[in-house]
Amino acid sequence: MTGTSLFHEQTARQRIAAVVDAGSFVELLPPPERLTSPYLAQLGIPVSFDDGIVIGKAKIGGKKLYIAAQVGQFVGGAVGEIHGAKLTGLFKAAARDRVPCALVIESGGVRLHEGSAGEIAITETMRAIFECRAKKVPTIAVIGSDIGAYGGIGILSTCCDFRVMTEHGRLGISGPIVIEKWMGKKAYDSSNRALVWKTSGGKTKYLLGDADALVHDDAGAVREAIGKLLAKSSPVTLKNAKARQAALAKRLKRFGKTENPDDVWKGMGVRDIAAASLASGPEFVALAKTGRK
Amino acid sequence: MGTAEIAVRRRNKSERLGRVGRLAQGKFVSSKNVPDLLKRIIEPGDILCLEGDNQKQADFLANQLASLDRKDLHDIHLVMSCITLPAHIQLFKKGMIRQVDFCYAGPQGTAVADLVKAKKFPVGAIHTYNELYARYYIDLTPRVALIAAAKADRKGNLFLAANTEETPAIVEPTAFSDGIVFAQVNEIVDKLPRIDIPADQVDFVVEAPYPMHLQALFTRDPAAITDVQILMAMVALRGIYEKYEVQSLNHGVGFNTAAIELLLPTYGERLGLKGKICKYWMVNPLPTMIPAIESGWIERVFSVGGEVGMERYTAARSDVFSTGRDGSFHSNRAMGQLAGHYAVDMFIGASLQIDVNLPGRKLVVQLVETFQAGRVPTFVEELDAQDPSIKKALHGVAPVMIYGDDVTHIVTEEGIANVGACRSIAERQAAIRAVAGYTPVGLKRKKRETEELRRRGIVQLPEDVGVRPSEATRSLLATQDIKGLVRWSQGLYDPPAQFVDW
Amino acid sequence: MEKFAKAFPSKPLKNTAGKPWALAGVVGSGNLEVLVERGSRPSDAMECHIETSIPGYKASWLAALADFAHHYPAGGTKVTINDQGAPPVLVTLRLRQAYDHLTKGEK
Amino acid sequence: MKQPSPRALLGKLFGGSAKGIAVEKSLITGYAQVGGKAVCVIGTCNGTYIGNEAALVLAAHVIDCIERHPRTPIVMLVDSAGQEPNRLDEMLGLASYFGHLLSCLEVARRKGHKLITIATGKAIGGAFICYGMFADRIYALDSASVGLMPIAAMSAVTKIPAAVLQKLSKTMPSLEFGAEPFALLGGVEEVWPSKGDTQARLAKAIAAASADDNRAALGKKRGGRKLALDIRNRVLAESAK
Repeated sequence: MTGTSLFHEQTARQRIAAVVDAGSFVELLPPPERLTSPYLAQLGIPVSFDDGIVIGKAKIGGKKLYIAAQVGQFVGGAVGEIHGAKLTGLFKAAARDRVPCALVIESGGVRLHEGSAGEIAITETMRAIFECRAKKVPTIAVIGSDIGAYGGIGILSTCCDFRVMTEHGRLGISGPIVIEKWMGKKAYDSSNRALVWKTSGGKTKYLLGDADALVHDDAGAVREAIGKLLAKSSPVTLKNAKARQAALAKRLKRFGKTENPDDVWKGMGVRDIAAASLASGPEFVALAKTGRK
Repeated sequence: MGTAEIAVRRRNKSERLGRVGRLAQGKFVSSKNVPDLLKRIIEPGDILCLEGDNQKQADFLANQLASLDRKDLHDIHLVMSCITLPAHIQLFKKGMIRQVDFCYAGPQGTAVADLVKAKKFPVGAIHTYNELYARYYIDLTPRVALIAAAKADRKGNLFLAANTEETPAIVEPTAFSDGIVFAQVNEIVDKLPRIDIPADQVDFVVEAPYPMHLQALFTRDPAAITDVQILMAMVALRGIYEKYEVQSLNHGVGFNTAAIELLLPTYGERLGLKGKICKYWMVNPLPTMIPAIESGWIERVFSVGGEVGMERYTAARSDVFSTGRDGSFHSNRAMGQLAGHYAVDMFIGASLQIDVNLPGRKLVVQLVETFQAGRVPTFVEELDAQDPSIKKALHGVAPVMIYGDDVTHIVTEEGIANVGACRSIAERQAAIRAVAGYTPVGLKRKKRETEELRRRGIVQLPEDVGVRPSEATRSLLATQDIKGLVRWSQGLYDPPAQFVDW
Repeated sequence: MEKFAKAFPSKPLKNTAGKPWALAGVVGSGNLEVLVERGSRPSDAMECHIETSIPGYKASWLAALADFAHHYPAGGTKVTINDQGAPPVLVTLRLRQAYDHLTKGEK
Repeated sequence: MKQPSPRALLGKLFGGSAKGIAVEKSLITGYAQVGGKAVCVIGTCNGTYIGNEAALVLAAHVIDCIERHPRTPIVMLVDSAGQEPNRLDEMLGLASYFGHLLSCLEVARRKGHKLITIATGKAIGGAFICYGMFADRIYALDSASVGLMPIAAMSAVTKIPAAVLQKLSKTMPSLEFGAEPFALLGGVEEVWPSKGDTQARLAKAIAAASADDNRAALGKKRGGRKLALDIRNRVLAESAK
């Protein structure tokens, strides 16, 4: 009878609470520690007790995992020194304990107000992610918000074993406004939201194979997707790297000059663009599957 | 004497038409000849009506008019509903206007305020829509009316499509007193879907080089509805709609009322109110009403105008909406305003334009948050402008005046003040303070006074009407985004591009 | 930024067990976070610390917090708020949410 | 400071062996010698912008090195203004192309290739993140422009007056742009004088490189990034409880 809580509308804390087993979340460096950004304080910008990222231990279906969620409303979920150090520490703990780690992303990348500190922190986290992967400890990025995964965090998300997306999630490096400024409104009209989502949204990323799952905009669906991936990993091997090289080269050759995302969709086997556009995540997955047959 | 005067008007019209010469072929004018034609059919001292309300605008004709010089066009008495376009401002800047009678300044509010300051805005009066339309029949009858229609046929009959709006209210008084009616149309076709204005009442037609300006004014994206607005909507539903069993209503256009519409199939259903309230509506085809319509809440809707993207939906729901023989939506601003004033139990909205001396017992409910964006308090002791009527006209959301007396109830997130039941001005002020939250007005409230008003039911807090604020979350809405509305409509709603992110 | 602190008389918290802290809201445009912690002294006062990005509304803040302290037994708690321009109604709403989490556990 | 031509720079770094390095469309790939030992070289020059195509070219060379020259150190040269803002590249997954380049480098690292970066020109934004900052050890020439962005650009985006940022950068080197402040954060191991003997320094750097990420510790020691290491360690300690 009532509507549902949409994953993309939830706060970081609500997302974690809704995704993990009830009562299983133990926060690390919780708000009473008051680890707030000295940079923002100096600049006269409001600070937050968690510096825009909630980290901790939890369980999904009884299985242990480390989990982090970024707070997109707080400075765009951007990574500063403390935020980044919490994230690096969490992945390093995951590698040490051989416990899977999931990151619920909502970030535009580096927090400009903290300069290069956030940039370095992102690359330190990448190194920690690959520490996990060397030990076959699964790392999972969840991208399910309009803010999405951009800048350095967009790149970081592609370092994880798996990406779970919803149709609301966006994955990229440069945002539409930056690209519009660079290329002009004719090449990319950032106010054309349909084009923006077809360029960087979950559906296109799923079709191309950059998202491993496309699920309902709902914490239960995200939970289920993470649960399925906890026992899997995507090994970093020469064989896999070569296969990926070939796949990415093929993608570029095939679609490198394709202007309209709809044509990419058609090329990937989507027949009814209008229906696919309106479809929910799982409906889209089904449509894409029948199209490929 | 009387017959002589009428003969003068008729002769004058034929003189004007005579001056047109080859600028028109019968009724049809090519777009490049429009400026010259306007010069020949408009005379100094004319009452000139420019069609344009908050949705539909005869923008091509307005632009052509604004391209003229003062020597060609001056001493005009402009009558129009909404000053909406930059072209309208140009007419004043060029000094063409001797007097203006209008209703609302809308998006040009700041520009109008500047004109007022520069003493270039000679206001006759600010009207409600119906006052203005009524005066078109009596003392503000246009000599020339520049209007907008969707299509014309080869005879000059006009089809107005979904946005009938105020066209009939302008054409009839003009055509029946020897005025000139000049229509811009999006296209000229052999056969119209239906005739809304007979060719007999139309003097000139131009196929405009671009389609008329049409604002998607009433589309509210559910994604932008806040928890606070949902709380207010719950309070209003229980404390007003349910309490007074409101059957017919005139809904304002805002996120607050959109929240109410989206709560009907969820919260309203849970309260068992379906079939008991909200059956008849005077409101435009609001996309946020789709879930309530689809769940069978709404019997009938009459509208003053259409809404971009709702064409297929309204055509498919002809039991609920007015449709023509061609099967497409029909609206009428003048009749809608009348219905809205005489045929409903309640008006509710954030900014209400209300005729005084309402007939019978009506509820007039002001639905406002105590603070607007940027912490601007909604409640003020007194309006701070020199000319309150202009100030009120310019504001999208007029500040609530503590001394105002049209309103029966004020609903905020803090509760309901039944100001209509107050026995004195002092009591009324205390009631408003009680629901004015932490605004400067609200801070002046006295605990004992509020408690006394609560005891008498004049002030009701959320808990007094059975609303738990912790329940007020977006998950209560029937849908949380535009895409959800499309799904509710079974694909019949085509939202404008700026609302589409899929 | 404007910073101020004040303690408001409030009946002591009813249950003394349960979570040591609770947080509601996020710091973002037009929003705020409220951290409520147990173990503040004295037990018949709600101690409040506010940092807000919009100065000049101290009277509204104090009135909203005083009302809350009056309506709910929140004595012995410390309330710390990071605000980025939330309307007062949201202050009350978040306070209530954090208070509910603190006294009744998970939402 | 006038930048030397790509060829001149390669000559300075690799002497005569630089002839084994190709420069095409501002992308550098090849093999050379440092201190008499073979190295693989990838990189960018002319401050170019890079995209999907460039990432594939560099990744292909890393794969080639792993397959044909086991355990040969990989020297990464960085002179790129960043990723080119481009809708088509974004649509096809620019982040994935960059992520793939990083994965290839990780494969190399695990197979015993040492990874050394020299920021030679612009080392900015995504182009620095997508390979250069992934090295075992990162060095910068003193003429290089290293960092997130210059203060003027930061001011334009954040709307904070440049003067305020300038003043703060005196106590917060993270806000300052350049190789030296970046080194204070631990992001660069050592800044090399452009005029010095870079070949000898590079040989030493390769010999000394190890795969542990020492940057947070360096940042704390040098005082430019005082919080990162401690906070990371607190997460590690508290998660172990």
